[in-house]
Amino acid sequence: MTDPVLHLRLDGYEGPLDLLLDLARAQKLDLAGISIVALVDQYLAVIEQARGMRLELQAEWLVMAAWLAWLKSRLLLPKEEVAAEEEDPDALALRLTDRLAALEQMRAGAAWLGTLPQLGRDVFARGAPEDLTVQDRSGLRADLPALCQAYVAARRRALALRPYRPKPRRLWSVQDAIGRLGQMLGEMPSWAMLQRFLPDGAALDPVERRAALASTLIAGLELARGGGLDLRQDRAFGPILLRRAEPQAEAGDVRAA
Amino acid sequence: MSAPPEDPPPEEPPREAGAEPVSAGSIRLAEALLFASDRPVTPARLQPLLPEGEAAEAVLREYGRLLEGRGVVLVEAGGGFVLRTAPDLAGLLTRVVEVPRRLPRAAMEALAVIAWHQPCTRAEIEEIRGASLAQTTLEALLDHGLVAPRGHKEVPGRPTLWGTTPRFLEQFGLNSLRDLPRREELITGEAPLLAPPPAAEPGAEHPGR
Amino acid sequence: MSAPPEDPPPEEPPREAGAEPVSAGSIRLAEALLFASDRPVTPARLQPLLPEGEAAEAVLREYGRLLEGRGVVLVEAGGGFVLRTAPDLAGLLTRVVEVPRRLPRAAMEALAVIAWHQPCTRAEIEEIRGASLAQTTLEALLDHGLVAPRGHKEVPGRPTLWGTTPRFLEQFGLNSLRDLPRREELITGEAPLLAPPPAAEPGAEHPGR
Repeated sequence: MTDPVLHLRLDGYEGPLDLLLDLARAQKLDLAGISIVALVDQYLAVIEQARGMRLELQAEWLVMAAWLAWLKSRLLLPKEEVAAEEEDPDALALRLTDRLAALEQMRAGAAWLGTLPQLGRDVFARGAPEDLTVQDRSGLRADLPALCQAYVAARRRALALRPYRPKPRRLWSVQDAIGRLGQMLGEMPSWAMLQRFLPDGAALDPVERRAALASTLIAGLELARGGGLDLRQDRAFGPILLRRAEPQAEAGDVRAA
Repeated sequence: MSAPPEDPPPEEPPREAGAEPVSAGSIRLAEALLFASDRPVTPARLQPLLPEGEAAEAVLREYGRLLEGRGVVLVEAGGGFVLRTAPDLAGLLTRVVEVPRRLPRAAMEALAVIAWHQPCTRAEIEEIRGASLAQTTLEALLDHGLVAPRGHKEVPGRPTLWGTTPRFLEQFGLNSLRDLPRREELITGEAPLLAPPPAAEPGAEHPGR
Repeated sequence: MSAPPEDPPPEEPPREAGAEPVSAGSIRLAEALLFASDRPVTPARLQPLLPEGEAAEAVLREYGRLLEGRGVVLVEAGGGFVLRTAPDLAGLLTRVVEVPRRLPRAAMEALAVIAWHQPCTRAEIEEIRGASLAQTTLEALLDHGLVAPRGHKEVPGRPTLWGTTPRFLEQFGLNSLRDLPRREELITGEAPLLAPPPAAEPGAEHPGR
């Protein structure tokens, strides 16, 4: 069934509308006067012959064929038999001729463009134009924001490159704490919280502060064992209180706490 | 058509072209500028170089008149004046100058749709041609610099709108899009369905004007 | 020098140049080819286009003679003939286009360091930037007139001290160096170079306060 000649012919058309326009041209000089029914018959005849055409071509060509066949059937029906909700077949036919006319216009437009002397084909431009501009590249494009940005970038990089030095820790030893407790207890008239006995608090960071607190507690326990002071804690996690040891104090309580 | 250039006489007083004075020195400047440039030269580009009292446009037109019948001619295209080889020499020149490939028919038709319906979307081009637009076709037009995106159509999907470029005008020797015949004039009532396009003399007026 | 081109007479018999005949048509062709060619036109390239009996070289020389005193001249170059702007017009037609350049990043950073830390030595710039400074970078700043030597630092080796110039102020639109933002304003949020350790907050979580 494959007809190689017909193959070539259909391949030459840019879609069904293109073929329709050619068929219409063969029919009449004026698109407005063509017979849509005859046009449909011609189109369907071509498609019938082209059964073997390439698959990817088929879909759009067959959709057009189906629509045309349907349009023809409506055009042939007496007016009153066309269902009310359907569009007027004459209007559809008119729209088809309008589309063909629009396509024809553009084919004529393409042909018109094609007759103009084209640059590089019919007329030629200067093959070796001379550049009459001199680029002055001595100027500088730089502004204050860019300068600030550069400074910040440079400083960021320099700071990121600085070697890491761990911060020196000032640790409060148990010995330091014993000395301070011994010195301060004399000045305390009564119970005082453990925290009161820390070294000067303002200069300590949280880690150093916790370490000093631990040292002071151990120092307190040490001194209590020697009977030098009393320790008291009224409840679990409650404040730890210290005072200078009084003769009647019972050291046993402390150990229990 | 083939009148030869003539030796310039050694001395000549400033030439009169209509009411406006055009000096020989200005003609030389225009010639040098036009030969050096591959872009259309606007009168505004030439004007600052001219002596007081001479109009660049008059100088350019006078120079164009002097070139009539020569191997290169002056045409107005793409918003300025530009030199082109005389169209009748194309046949001989193409034997020694490289010529790019012609645009295929599909590309020419798509270009025509864009030229007369711009700005338009790809879907609109396909609707008018009744055929899908191959990617290679659009690419060919873009490669030649003949069309360019012109924003988006404000409908769902915001499809790109396409229009022609200044390069398009230059390619076809048009001075502006107004030089295109009107759509309705492309096909006349009495003419056969595919009206023969107007015989395009370079520099001649188009029937659509 | 400034003789204008003359209108070609409508008809003219083939011109005689010395012994060899040169026709007006051949002159036209030579002109078109010279105009359109992107490289020098050799007589061998023109010859096949000419009618029997005309020598390409003679045609080219005759065309060159016709161009004397015009805006373009024919010169021999690269083994052939090319059209060039008349030398006395080139200067007139040339436009200077300013294309300001950016400073490379390294140069901009070095300039910034000098601006904020002046006067400073090269070693100090390197330390503050945290990167070495190429000689070419410093030279670029000197070439632009943005920095200048400001004496020597009185340390072993007496290295040059660098500072910014009045040209620097002009480039960045500053009235004086005091118009520069302060360093601390630029690197907020960043630990200063030799910052004292942060003062410890008195802990709110500690009872007894």
